[in-house]
Amino acid sequence: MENKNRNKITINIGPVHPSTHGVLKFVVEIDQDTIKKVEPEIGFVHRGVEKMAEMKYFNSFMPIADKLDYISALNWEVLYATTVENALGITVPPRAIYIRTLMCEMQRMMSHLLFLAHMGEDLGNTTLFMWGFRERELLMDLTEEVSGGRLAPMYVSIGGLYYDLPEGFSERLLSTLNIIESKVKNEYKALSYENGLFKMRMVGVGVISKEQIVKYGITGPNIRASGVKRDIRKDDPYLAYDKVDFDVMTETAGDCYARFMVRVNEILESIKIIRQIIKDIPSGEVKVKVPWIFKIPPKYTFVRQETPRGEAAMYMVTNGDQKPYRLKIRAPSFYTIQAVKELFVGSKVADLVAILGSLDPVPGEIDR
Amino acid sequence: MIYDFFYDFLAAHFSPLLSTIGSWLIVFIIGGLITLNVPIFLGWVDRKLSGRIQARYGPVYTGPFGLLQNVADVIKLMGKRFLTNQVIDPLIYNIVPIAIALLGFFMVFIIPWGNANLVLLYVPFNLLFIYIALAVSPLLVLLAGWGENNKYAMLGGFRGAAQITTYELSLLIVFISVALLSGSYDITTIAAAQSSVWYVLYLPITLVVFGISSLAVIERGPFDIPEATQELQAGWKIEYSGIRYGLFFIAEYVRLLVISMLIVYLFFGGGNGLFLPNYLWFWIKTSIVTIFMMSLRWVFNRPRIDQLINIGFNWLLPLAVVNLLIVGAVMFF
Amino acid sequence: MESSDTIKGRFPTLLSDVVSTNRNETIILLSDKTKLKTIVSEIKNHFDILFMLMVVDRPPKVFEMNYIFTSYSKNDILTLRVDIEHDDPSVDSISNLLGSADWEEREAYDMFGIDFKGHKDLRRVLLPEDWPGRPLRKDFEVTDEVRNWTGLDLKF
Amino acid sequence: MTEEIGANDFSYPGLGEMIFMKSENFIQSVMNWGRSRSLWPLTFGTKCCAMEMIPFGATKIDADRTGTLFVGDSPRQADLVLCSGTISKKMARRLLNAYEQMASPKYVIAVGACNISGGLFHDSYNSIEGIDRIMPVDVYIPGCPPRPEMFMDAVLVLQKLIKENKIKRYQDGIFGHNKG
Repeated sequence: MENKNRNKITINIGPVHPSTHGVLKFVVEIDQDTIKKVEPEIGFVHRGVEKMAEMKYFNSFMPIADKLDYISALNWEVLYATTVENALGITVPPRAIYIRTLMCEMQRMMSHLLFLAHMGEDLGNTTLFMWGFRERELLMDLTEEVSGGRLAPMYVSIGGLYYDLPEGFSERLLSTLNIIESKVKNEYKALSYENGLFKMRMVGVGVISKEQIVKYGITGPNIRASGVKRDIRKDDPYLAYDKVDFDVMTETAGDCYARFMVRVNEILESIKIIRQIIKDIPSGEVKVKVPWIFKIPPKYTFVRQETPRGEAAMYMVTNGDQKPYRLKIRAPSFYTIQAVKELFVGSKVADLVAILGSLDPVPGEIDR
Repeated sequence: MIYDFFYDFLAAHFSPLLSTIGSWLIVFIIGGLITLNVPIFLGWVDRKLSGRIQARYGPVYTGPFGLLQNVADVIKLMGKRFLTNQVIDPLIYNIVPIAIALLGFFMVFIIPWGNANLVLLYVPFNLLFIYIALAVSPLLVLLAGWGENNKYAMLGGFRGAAQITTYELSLLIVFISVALLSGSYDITTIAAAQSSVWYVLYLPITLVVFGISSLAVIERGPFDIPEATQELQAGWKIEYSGIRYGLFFIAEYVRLLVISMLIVYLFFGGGNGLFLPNYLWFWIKTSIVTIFMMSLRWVFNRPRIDQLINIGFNWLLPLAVVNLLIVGAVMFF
Repeated sequence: MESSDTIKGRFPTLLSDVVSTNRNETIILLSDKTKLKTIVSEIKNHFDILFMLMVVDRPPKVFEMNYIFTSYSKNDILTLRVDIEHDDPSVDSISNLLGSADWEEREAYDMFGIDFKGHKDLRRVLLPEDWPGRPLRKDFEVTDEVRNWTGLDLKF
Repeated sequence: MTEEIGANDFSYPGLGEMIFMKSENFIQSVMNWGRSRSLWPLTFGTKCCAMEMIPFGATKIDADRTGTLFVGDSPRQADLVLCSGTISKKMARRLLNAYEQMASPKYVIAVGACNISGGLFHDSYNSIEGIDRIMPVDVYIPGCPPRPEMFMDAVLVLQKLIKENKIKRYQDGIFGHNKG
């Protein structure tokens, strides 16, 4: 018994690994197949976004805000635009607010569909992966139709939107929503959340307790899966979320399966929101005229919103210059990924993949 | 028996020694060609099938219907430079892919191809020989994981050894129950014994046990845990590049085909059927079974290794044993 | 904002009010950085998590530390602002009180070189350990030399 | 002067040399055909472009049509680096490592503005301004991020380059990779 470490192996998972969702690295100490210790390592796509914000005009930062979380780019565009608008003290026309809400929800659906697809891929089911992308492509095409871009739309401008919605967009969107709703309710059900093998891998794995949530400051769907009913959209409404009727989806178990189901339900809930918005979208302008280069007086501006990954926030310090003095970005995944130190311990190597996938981290926003 | 056919043909013209050598040579060449072509063709079927399931096309541009796609893959793999880390065990590292490919060749050699006469070399008890060829693989997997000197490979090797060892037990018991029912370890005799009733009606549970165990033994389908791409990148194959990696495809697809043929022989009456000739029936059944076994990979996710071993020891093995006991009791009384 | 009033009521000499323009936000200013842990352990009774930690470099005098606290049950946001000297950038770590401060403090150490006393694992988090410079300080210039460096000589 | 000895002599290829040359050309073209038709990528995705690389392999574009099979395995089995996304200074060493672990012949596609010139993050302190500073690149895909169709286009261009033996690194020798 003097050589206790004889069975321990240290393996590096990442940064280039099929299932780390980008470039994350975990130094994992395993005993046989059980994980004993995890040390996450981040920063592989650190681009110095906060420094670049200090170097750029307010408007010029928008494409970079796009690429913070490249899976839900529009949410971050809206967040950044709202921050600057609040600092400037301008109000956005109601039509623009409604369209922003609509686009945010579309982006949320795309992000969650990508999550479902990746969950399938992580567990070795390539078909779920492909099908998830098939449905995501439909929404991608609509985003492209609206904005001209697929992943980085650059649709939201400071003061509103760059363009109005195209002709006949709402009909196409509604028919797409019907397709996605039926696919999620039927095909995905058979392949994933009612499938025995799928449940075997997901149920009871990687349970996040309420203490861990508070300890690491996790937000978003991950805590709603643990029974914490917290959603900025409902609790502290922004955009047009106080004018639509929707439920905050919660589960109680807190395991991978609950996190999967929260996202599935949120897709259906987003469909509900979009249908309401299309019904009572007001007409009018979509943009207030804001000059390209402007100055903001010394001010502290704080805005938080709910992105598909949790509560994102921007704290902007201005000093009367044409550029922000400091822009601090709160990326929800940055806090979520800290929790793996506890979540992975005691599970198998195969569970690492499932748990990490169900947390839905995005290295782009973790590293900024 | 193709060997005997060629021997008789050659013996009419040449001396016995020469015709022995000659017919061995011919049989080896035929077997080698089949071994090489099975993965090329089945790999194409696999890629097309996965494409169709996943709402894509699969290979299209290389050759008609993409048929030459895997030929291109083989040519590319042959043209790759040999590259590995510096601390491998060269003997073990190099022997494993060759041994695995040779086992595939061995199975091609002794399995009847739809007819008692269409076998390259007749050996008695060929069911047992095929079992041996399937069951020796945990050793090779473990050796590969060791010889590559890579932690991922070693984890994959351990996983593979555990998984295959678990499932080849139930596989053996399935073979024994079928042999008990038919009174023979010869594949064609077993098939011929089902001329009136297929064994799938007697032993439906055994068929399920066989299907799951065989997929686990050949590391195919949802049970590709030792080489799980998303967890271990390529598991015990991780350090192999070039044609050494290509040799694993031979093993994968030949064993898949052999498993499908065994299902037809043991449970679906081999070539027995109405109206159509024997070999046609056999190949129709084999195609259906092969495509079914292939498509399992694309609709299920893979379980965890401990779950798989639990299922193997707690469910499949007892089921197989109970089935064996029932068959034995029925045959005895 | 009863909770922030309670906190201010407990430490009337240390804390002073700053007007905030943001919705739901209360900003309180802490005059003595050595009392940070005391204040934070009081804040912890009212707020759940450290939402974010913003460091503002205001040369030549101070680093302005903004600790933003929120909770899961209410919408209130509390910003605790404390200035630390530019020459001696050190402050008590609160990572053993609030777990989410762990990486935030490492990031502040990474980007500004602020020394968090009592942090059990104060390493760089985003940049490699041997990366030269503290990039988010105002005196850090993105020169051609920095941009052209490929980083191939970095240790792992 | 030594190399000019015999310059004026009458010389012609012998029969063996002709057979050898012909067969060399033939083998080379067959190898190049096989290589061009079977480009298994190492999906080195770090950022946004990686999110467009996945649709390239998924249903709508379907990389498998051209034989670009996403085996997703280790670098040992890959032929093509699809380097998509910003490469930071911390990542550069790892990218080079992955490239060095691949068996020759190996090809590189630099995806997106960040990998061509630094793109949006060209003035950042922590990004590499184009990966051709650290490794050879065969095909560049512009865009920020490029559409999935452009990945397909790049693969087709690379196939053409390989088929016509235009990759300079691998032009010599009977198997065409003496320099790799």
